[in-house]
Amino acid sequence: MMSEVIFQPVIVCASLNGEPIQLMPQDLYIPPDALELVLDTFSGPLDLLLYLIRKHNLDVLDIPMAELTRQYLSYIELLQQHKLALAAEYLLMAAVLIEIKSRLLLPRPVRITEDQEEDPRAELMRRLHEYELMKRTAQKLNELPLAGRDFEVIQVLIDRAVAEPLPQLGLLDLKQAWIGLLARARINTSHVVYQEQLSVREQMAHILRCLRIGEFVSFDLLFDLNEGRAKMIVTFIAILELAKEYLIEIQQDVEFGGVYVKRSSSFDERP
Amino acid sequence: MSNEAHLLMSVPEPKTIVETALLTASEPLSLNTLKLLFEFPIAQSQLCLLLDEIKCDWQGRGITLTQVAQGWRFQTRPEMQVYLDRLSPQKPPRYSRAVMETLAIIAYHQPVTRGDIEEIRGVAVASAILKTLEARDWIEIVGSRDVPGRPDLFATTAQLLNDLNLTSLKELPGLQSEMETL
Amino acid sequence: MSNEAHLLMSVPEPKTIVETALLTASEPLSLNTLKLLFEFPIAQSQLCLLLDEIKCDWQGRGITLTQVAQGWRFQTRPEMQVYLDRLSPQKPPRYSRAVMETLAIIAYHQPVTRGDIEEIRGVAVASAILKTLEARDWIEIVGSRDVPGRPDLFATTAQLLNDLNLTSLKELPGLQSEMETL
Repeated sequence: MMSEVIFQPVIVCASLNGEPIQLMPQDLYIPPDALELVLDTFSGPLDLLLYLIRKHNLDVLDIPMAELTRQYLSYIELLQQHKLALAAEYLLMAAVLIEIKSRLLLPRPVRITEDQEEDPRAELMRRLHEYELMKRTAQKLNELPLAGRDFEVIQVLIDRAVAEPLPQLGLLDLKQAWIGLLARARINTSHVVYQEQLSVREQMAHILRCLRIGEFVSFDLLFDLNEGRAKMIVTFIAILELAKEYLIEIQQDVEFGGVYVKRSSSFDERP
Repeated sequence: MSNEAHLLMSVPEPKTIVETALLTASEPLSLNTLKLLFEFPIAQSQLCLLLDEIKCDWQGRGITLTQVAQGWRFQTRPEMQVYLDRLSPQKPPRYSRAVMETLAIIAYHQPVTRGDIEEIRGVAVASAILKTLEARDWIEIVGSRDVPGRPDLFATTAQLLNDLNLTSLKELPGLQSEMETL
Repeated sequence: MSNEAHLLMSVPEPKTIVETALLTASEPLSLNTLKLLFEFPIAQSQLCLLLDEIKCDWQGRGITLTQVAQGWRFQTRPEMQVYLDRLSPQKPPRYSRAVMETLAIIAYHQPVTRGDIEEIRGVAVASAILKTLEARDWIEIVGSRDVPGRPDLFATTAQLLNDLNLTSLKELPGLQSEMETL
């Protein structure tokens, strides 16, 4: 990427690994029109700095700070037209570099105490090292096989449609529904819901089931003597109730003769 | 990566490729889609043969190769559901209030017509509700009331008592105490 | 696997049940989860034996039983990807360096705040980067640091390890050696 950059020789005096060099490494100079290239290539000022250091095998302190700062500032002018947030960070890095350099230039007071002033380079070196470490691991992370990209995870369809569970019915649910209805009925007094002997209602349904259409059944046969008196009374009430609701007809042809019961003539039995 | 992998691995059999694609796919794969797996043209008949072979391979196992409208897919056998449900217990679905109230009215007030139910609930009873209850074999028509229109009379069945673990309707929860509090 | 005994599928073999559960699971299944498949208590050793058997059964086929952070799962062999890619040519793109660097910092330094990440990278972390990682379910907020502004603390998830085919953070590349050089 950097090789595409236009090189412009700048004569400086610097030393590389102790050896003086006459020319600044050419691709240290990044012309402004390479700005977007730089932004795409480097993920931040640390990255750019790291590139320069590694590329030229430089000690961070041997970078010509003034020249580098001049370049930085010219980019920032352009950056302000594009990405302001980035400009601030590149500017901050330039400031850091200048600060380090200036602190190094200042004569250091000789101290004997233990808490000697820290080398101004140390913090930057630590950050660069840490950043480089993360950069490398990020690359390794990106090379790991990734689900969905390098392999697929198996998930076979569970065919639930075949055995869709039916809602379960609980006694309590039924009771709650009924109580809820009764409560509502209380509020809407237009219809009076009254408590009935369940067994009567059950027996009514039972009797209706026993009766065939157009067929008289002896009244006696509707009673099972083994069921006890209470049940017989229930059956009797059920028959009366059915008659009241015109569901059955009760017939007695002769006085004191047999009583017969049949479904109402209009009774329509389902096929 | 692929170059290296190919050097190390022998080329997978067409059956393995088809099987893997079907196991991986999130939707059914048509024959035309399956053909794309191969660089060389593969005859439809050959593909069908492979699918048959895969189907046979999976006979008697937990999942099965099935043909649906869109193509072929693997899916579980219904017999496996009971086990799989233990891993992700599905909340048993519940009936709507309308269904429960309708059933309650029929249970506590039988035999009743649709009109009775509507009068008590104060709203029309959707046919779907009665169909649902009939499909569960919980209610049945026991006759019709001798009034104009001769509406059906509904009553609960022995099946409902079975499902509720009751021997008689009398065992339905008593309402006396609740009634008094109303 | 004896096909004859299975044709009726009256009671599936434990191995079939475990295999089907693994084939259908939406996420890796731990040994404890797999135990739930059986009504009777099953020993961990027996379960491991079954998993080994299943692994052997699939040797040399297109998919393989693998252990990852959350448990066991079936996944395709990398060699199959070249074929599967023919069916769905749109591969998820590799993430940008900014995304991967952010992920690496969270993975190796967790729990970290956004400020920590920015300090290491020397550049502001775009919200889109964190959103991308959260959308993949690779990172999550695990708390906040007790400093002014109470910034969120980010950590990586088990899902990240699953997706990277790892059983533990310790398996992340180069963590040991790189950290020692610090």
